[in-house]
Amino acid sequence: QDKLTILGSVPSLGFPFFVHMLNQIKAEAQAQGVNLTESDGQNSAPKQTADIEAALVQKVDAIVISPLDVNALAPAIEQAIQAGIPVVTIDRRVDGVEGILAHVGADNVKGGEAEAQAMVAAFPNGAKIFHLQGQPGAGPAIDRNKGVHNVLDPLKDKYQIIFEQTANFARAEALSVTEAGLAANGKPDAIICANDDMALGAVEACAARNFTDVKIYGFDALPEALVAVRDGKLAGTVEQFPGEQSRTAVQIAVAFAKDKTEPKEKLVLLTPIVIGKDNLDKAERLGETK
Amino acid sequence: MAEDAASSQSPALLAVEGVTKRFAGVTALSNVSLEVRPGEILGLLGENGAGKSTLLKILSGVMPPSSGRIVFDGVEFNPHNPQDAKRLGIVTIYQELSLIPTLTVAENIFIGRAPLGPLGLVSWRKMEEDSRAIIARVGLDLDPATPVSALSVAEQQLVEIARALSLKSRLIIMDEPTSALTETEVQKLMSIMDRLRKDGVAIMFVTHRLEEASAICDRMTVLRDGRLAGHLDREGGPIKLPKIIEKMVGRAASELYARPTQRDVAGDIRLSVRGLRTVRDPQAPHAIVLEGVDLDLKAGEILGVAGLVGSGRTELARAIFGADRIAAGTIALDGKPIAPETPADAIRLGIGLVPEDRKHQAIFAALGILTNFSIAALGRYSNAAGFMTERREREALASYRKTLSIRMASPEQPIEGLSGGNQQKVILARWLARDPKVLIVDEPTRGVDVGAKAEVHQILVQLAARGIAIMMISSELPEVLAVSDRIVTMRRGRITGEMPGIEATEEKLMELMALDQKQEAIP
Amino acid sequence: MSSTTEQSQRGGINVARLLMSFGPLMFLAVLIVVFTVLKPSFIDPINIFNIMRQISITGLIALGMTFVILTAGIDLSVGSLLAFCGMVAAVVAKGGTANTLSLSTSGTQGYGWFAALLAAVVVGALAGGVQGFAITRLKVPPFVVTLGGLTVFRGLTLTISNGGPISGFDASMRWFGTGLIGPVPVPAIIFAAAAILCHIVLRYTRYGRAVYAVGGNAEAARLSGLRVDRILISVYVIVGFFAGLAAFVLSARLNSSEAVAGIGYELTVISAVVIGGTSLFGGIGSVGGTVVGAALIGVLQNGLQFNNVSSYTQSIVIGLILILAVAFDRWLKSRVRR
Amino acid sequence: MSSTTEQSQRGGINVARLLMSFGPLMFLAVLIVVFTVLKPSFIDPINIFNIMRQISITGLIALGMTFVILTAGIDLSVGSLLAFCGMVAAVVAKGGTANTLSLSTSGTQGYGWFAALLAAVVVGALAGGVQGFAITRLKVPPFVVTLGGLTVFRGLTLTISNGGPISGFDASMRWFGTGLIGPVPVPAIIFAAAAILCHIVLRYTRYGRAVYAVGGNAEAARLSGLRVDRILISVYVIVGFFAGLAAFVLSARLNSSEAVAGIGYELTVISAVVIGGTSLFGGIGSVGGTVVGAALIGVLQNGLQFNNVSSYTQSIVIGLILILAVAFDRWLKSRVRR
Ligand SMILES: Nc1ncnc2c1ncn2[C@@H]1O[C@H](COP(=O)(O)OP(=O)(O)OP(=O)(O)O)[C@@H](O)[C@H]1O
Ligand SMILES: Nc1ncnc2c1ncn2[C@@H]1O[C@H](COP(=O)(O)OP(=O)(O)OP(=O)(O)O)[C@@H](O)[C@H]1O
Ligand SMILES: [Mg+2]
Ligand SMILES: [Mg+2]
Repeated sequence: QDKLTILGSVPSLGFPFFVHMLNQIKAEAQAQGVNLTESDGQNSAPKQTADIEAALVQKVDAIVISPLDVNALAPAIEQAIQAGIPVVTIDRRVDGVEGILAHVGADNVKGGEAEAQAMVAAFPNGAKIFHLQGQPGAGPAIDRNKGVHNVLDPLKDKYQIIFEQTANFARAEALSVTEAGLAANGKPDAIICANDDMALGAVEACAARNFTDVKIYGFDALPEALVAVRDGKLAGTVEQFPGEQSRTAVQIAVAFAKDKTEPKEKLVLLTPIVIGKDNLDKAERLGETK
Repeated sequence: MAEDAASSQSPALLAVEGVTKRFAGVTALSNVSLEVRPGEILGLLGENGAGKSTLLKILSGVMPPSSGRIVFDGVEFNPHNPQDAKRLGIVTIYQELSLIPTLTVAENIFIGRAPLGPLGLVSWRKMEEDSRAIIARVGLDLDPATPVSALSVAEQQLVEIARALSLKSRLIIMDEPTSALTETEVQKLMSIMDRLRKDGVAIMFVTHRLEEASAICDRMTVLRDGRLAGHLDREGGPIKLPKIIEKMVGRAASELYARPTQRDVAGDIRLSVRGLRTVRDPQAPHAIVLEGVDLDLKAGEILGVAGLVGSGRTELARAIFGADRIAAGTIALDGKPIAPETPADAIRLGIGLVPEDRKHQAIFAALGILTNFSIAALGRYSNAAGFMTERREREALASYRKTLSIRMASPEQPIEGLSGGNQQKVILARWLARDPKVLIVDEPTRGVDVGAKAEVHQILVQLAARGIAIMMISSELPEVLAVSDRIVTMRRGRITGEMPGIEATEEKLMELMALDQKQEAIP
Repeated sequence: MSSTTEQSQRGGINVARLLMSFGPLMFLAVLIVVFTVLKPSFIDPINIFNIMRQISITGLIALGMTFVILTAGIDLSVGSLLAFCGMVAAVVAKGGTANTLSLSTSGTQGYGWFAALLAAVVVGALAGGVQGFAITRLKVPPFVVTLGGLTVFRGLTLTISNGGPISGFDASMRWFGTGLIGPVPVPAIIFAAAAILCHIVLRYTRYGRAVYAVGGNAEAARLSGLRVDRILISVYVIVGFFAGLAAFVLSARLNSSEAVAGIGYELTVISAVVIGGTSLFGGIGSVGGTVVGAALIGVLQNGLQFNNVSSYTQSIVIGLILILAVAFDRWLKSRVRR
Repeated sequence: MSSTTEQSQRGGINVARLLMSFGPLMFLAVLIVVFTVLKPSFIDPINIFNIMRQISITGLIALGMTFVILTAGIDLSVGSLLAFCGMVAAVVAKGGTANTLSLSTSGTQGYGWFAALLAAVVVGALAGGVQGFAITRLKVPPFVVTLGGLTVFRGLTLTISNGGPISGFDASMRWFGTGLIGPVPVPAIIFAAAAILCHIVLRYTRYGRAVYAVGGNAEAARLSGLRVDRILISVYVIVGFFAGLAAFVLSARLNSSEAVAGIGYELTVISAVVIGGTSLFGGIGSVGGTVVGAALIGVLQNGLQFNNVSSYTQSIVIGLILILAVAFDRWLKSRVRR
């Protein structure tokens, strides 16, 4: 009867990254002994907004959300706060809304910067680079792209992006886009990808041409990517600790909902790191690989 | 049961026993019985909506009867689909043509039974060669690789007949096979039917052209309002028309095709066409184009246009109406030159056209009768703000329903539920509602029963009396002779002759229509 | 016309008969009952208004799509066009492409909500007109033209905004997305008003008759003197107009115009229309049906979410129910008619 | 039938006339020339084979879709069905849903490529058959049934795999995606063989002609004694089969079956068919046209990427060229006498 209920909302369960995030929210909710209402934004801001509205009608006790778009979800989050429901955001930070209980995140721009810096470190003498971007217009795609360019644009002379295309976060598209890039430009030194799926697609394209020494960087540190890093197929992947973010967020939300415990920090920022062969043990999901 | 059943010489091939068919609200057939014997032609007659097509559809497996029994060749027969009927040798020519417009003539003829070459693959060459021979039997000479959508209605009807004749059959069911045909083709079909009869094939034949029926049928079964009205036998000579009509309508027959009393034909020239030529459509290269037509149409006159299939009559009508592109020539209305580029232009100028292909060019099958009726006169039944004034619209329809005696359930009923003749009357009403200066009617009584046909003729005469200039295209010469004040004949996109209606006879017209073409001997 | 229309034609409205004669409506009623039994708070006015607000965006476009599909056409570009018009509205409202991100009510350099609304609907209508022109004059099938439009408008949207969103509108504009009149959300009122208007146009005007006729038989319509090309162009203008209006409402609701807005909407919108009984082959259908179709989809989504059904299972259930709702309708019709 | 077919009917193939008579083909030729001039390496065999490999997946489904659209039907479920079949193939190939994640060539517990292939195509064909059954027996329009299928199959796929991919197949299976026969990629060979087979079936068998007849006028086809329902069901079985085959090839090529595979493929596939001249109203079209349509889309995408055109501009250009290619075809047809 008195069991609390929280809403856990992620942008899209079509992506393994968010499946993991929701799974972690679920696990932590169970550990904390609260009910969880799940929400899948289905890659649509109106859908995620609608889910929040439905949760408000049901009077959930707290909301843990990874917003699909920080601007578009702001009104819904505002509405929740006005209804007196504590909101904790994960992963992407919503600016300009007063009264968000806490934010737990690792900035995608920072992640993109880390990814590019790892590449720079691997090629101190400069490199020819392919860059595979995410879905045009999508929040993470914009931020990660920004991070990569923040690092590489000042180093234009040494690090040239000779081929830059979107592959919509999809493996099959990454494969054909990379194929086209390889045919047009020959072998690059490195390929920077805005997520692991695209990186794994690029791996297949390079393998088909026997370009096994191209350094390919992914993003999200999915188990499959970790295996590829271990096997030397990927040079690295960016770890943003989505599991830790999720669990921390749930802890903060539940603590407040139970007895108004204010979080120690309003802003918990985890620094994204690039997982390579040497620091595989830092990866959150290494346990899921066999 | 039939009163003359005792006179049967041979056992019946097909016996229909007490068949009833109900649709929602309508009983289309009620306890109908009849027999067909091998080697005979049975005419099935009745007014529009009498239930003829319904009966034939039941026999062909298109729909099941509500009750009753059918016996074919001594065995009870319950077809579930057209294929079941086909397998027993029952071949049907449907009233609403059942060709597939996107396929070629050859493929339509060989649908489901294309000749196979080596490897079991379809042999297109053989299919086209064979179909050329098959359509030649009905007097059609065109490239079998032509898609059916490029054929005129008459040609489609011939293709359909040819296909039916090429199938192995014991019973051929023909639902108004001649409605779009002219004399020559009809003669050819009759002789083929005659030969089939001699070969022992049974034929059921539906037509609204009673002369035809009288000439060829051995016996007739007449339906009235879904009930059996009686059977007629050819005792020695052909069955007389008045006898048929009496059975059909249930009262003594008034004279058919009574020539309207000679009227004063107003003198002013309404429509004047000079040197009209049309553009050849690349999509239909074999279509006839007009080769320079000169024509005058006076106010208050009915001008009959006669011609063989493919003579260009329809082209002429469409060109005047702005439906086809004109290459050269002038058209003047009341002395002022006009150049309608679209039907909308022509309509605004006061020209109306009842097209020949009702199904594809005139009706909105799924829409209600009311919408079908008022569509060409939306301006009349709407106010300045663009809202329909439905009450006036309904009143107008109700009055035409009465004057044209349209049989329908309600103004909302989809028009596809009406019998063909009644659909035609709705289309006529559509144009009457516009009160045009010039009305072109292309095959106005195609599929219309005798009674209604006479009504349509009366309507045309009344319209002419009101000063409307009427151009009537018809493949039925008796009809042309009956109502026209003046008749022109066409052939190959040209006018080949003209004469006053009183002087015209079928022979004279035939001669002009066929002009340089030798009258082919009936095979 | 679908049975809903036929009923209303008869004058008296018999609720039971109406329900019985139109499968999707009956399904809608059953769903509402089931969801309410499962969780009584489902019929809280707040939730009902939520649902109304949720269906209003795709619902508005579905109204326009009804016109298009009645002419046997289709418009796949609506989702992209929504994003495009939304971006145009944002640029006008904010007076530039800069994403100031401020959620405050400032926005002094912009041209205000009215200019933004006007820009959205005019651009939408124009874009629709251009597509209609390509369909009638270049004789390219609607499917191809609007599929081209789908990618072109998305590309233009991304180009305008350089990929990012444009956010932060002033309160007067936001009212159109988040405001209430009495207890009723403004988007729901806009949708209801638009639906009534469309119903009247289709059912009681000359123009509406012409739309049905063109869809029923284009050749017969031409030979009856209708300007078929103009009518065809007009329906694409109408759906474009509604895409623009929906874009304005959506931007106001989310306080943001996104370049990725409306992805996949074409299918949701077309489903609402088709589930509502409008035939993809033209000539048959009604606005009432479309509203029911949109409501059915909205209630299903909300109700399943409300009961915390897992997202994967939701997909399966929604797909099956949509098919069943239409199958049931066919069954009802085949029983009543024949 | 499109002109390509008609040409072959006459026997002799006159390249110039063929080009002149079919707009999309001419556009394809022009595009290849333009891209080659811009960057001569565009016609390196390596790139040509890339393109062939790329179009083979959607191309295979487009072959099946040609059958469906010829009957005036549509199948929106193909993208989801592809993901579903791919997941089934992966489960069979790996002997379970456990995501072993290894990208290596091990995979000893599985049932091998043949069982995986068989499972994919059988499941695809069955799923298609079920949809065909709903279309013919429940009388639900294909659009609704397959839209339901679109969400149902996606939900099932996500449920099977819990959202994640299943990766790592053995070399014998991967050969179907990455192998070469001589210099030619295996997927391209599979696609070519399937296209030839489909062409022969549609053009030279009674079954194929019956498909055209049903699409040309279903009622007339029924009156002519064809088993319309069976033919309709069969085309959905065929497109399902091809979705399964494409799923197998895609999984082999990516070394992974993903739950998110094939999103939005329905539009790409239908575009290929429609750009290839097949009418959405049925009865008109050809396999040759579909192959050209698929190639046109593939060449456009590859060529623009090859020249590193920005993705925003790509969208705009692709949309416009597709419309123009078809507009040009209409113009040719209206001008040239057949
Ligand atoms: N599918 C149907 N649904 C409802 N009523 C129908 C249907 N088909 C026919 N009818 C009705 O059944 C009656 C008989 O129609 P039928 O087509 O058999 O007449 P017909 O004798 O062939 O007339 P015509 O000479 O005009 O072709 C008509 O009243 C018609 O309205
Ligand atoms: N829509 C069309 N498309 C292509 N060809 C057509 C079309 N309509 C008619 N034709 C062709 O044009 C020729 C003339 O047909 P038209 O209909 O003008 O002649 P008609 O004298 O009215 O004869 P009928 O109507 O009895 O066939 C015919 O050979 C026919 O094949
Ligand atoms: Mg009849
Ligand atoms: Mg004619």
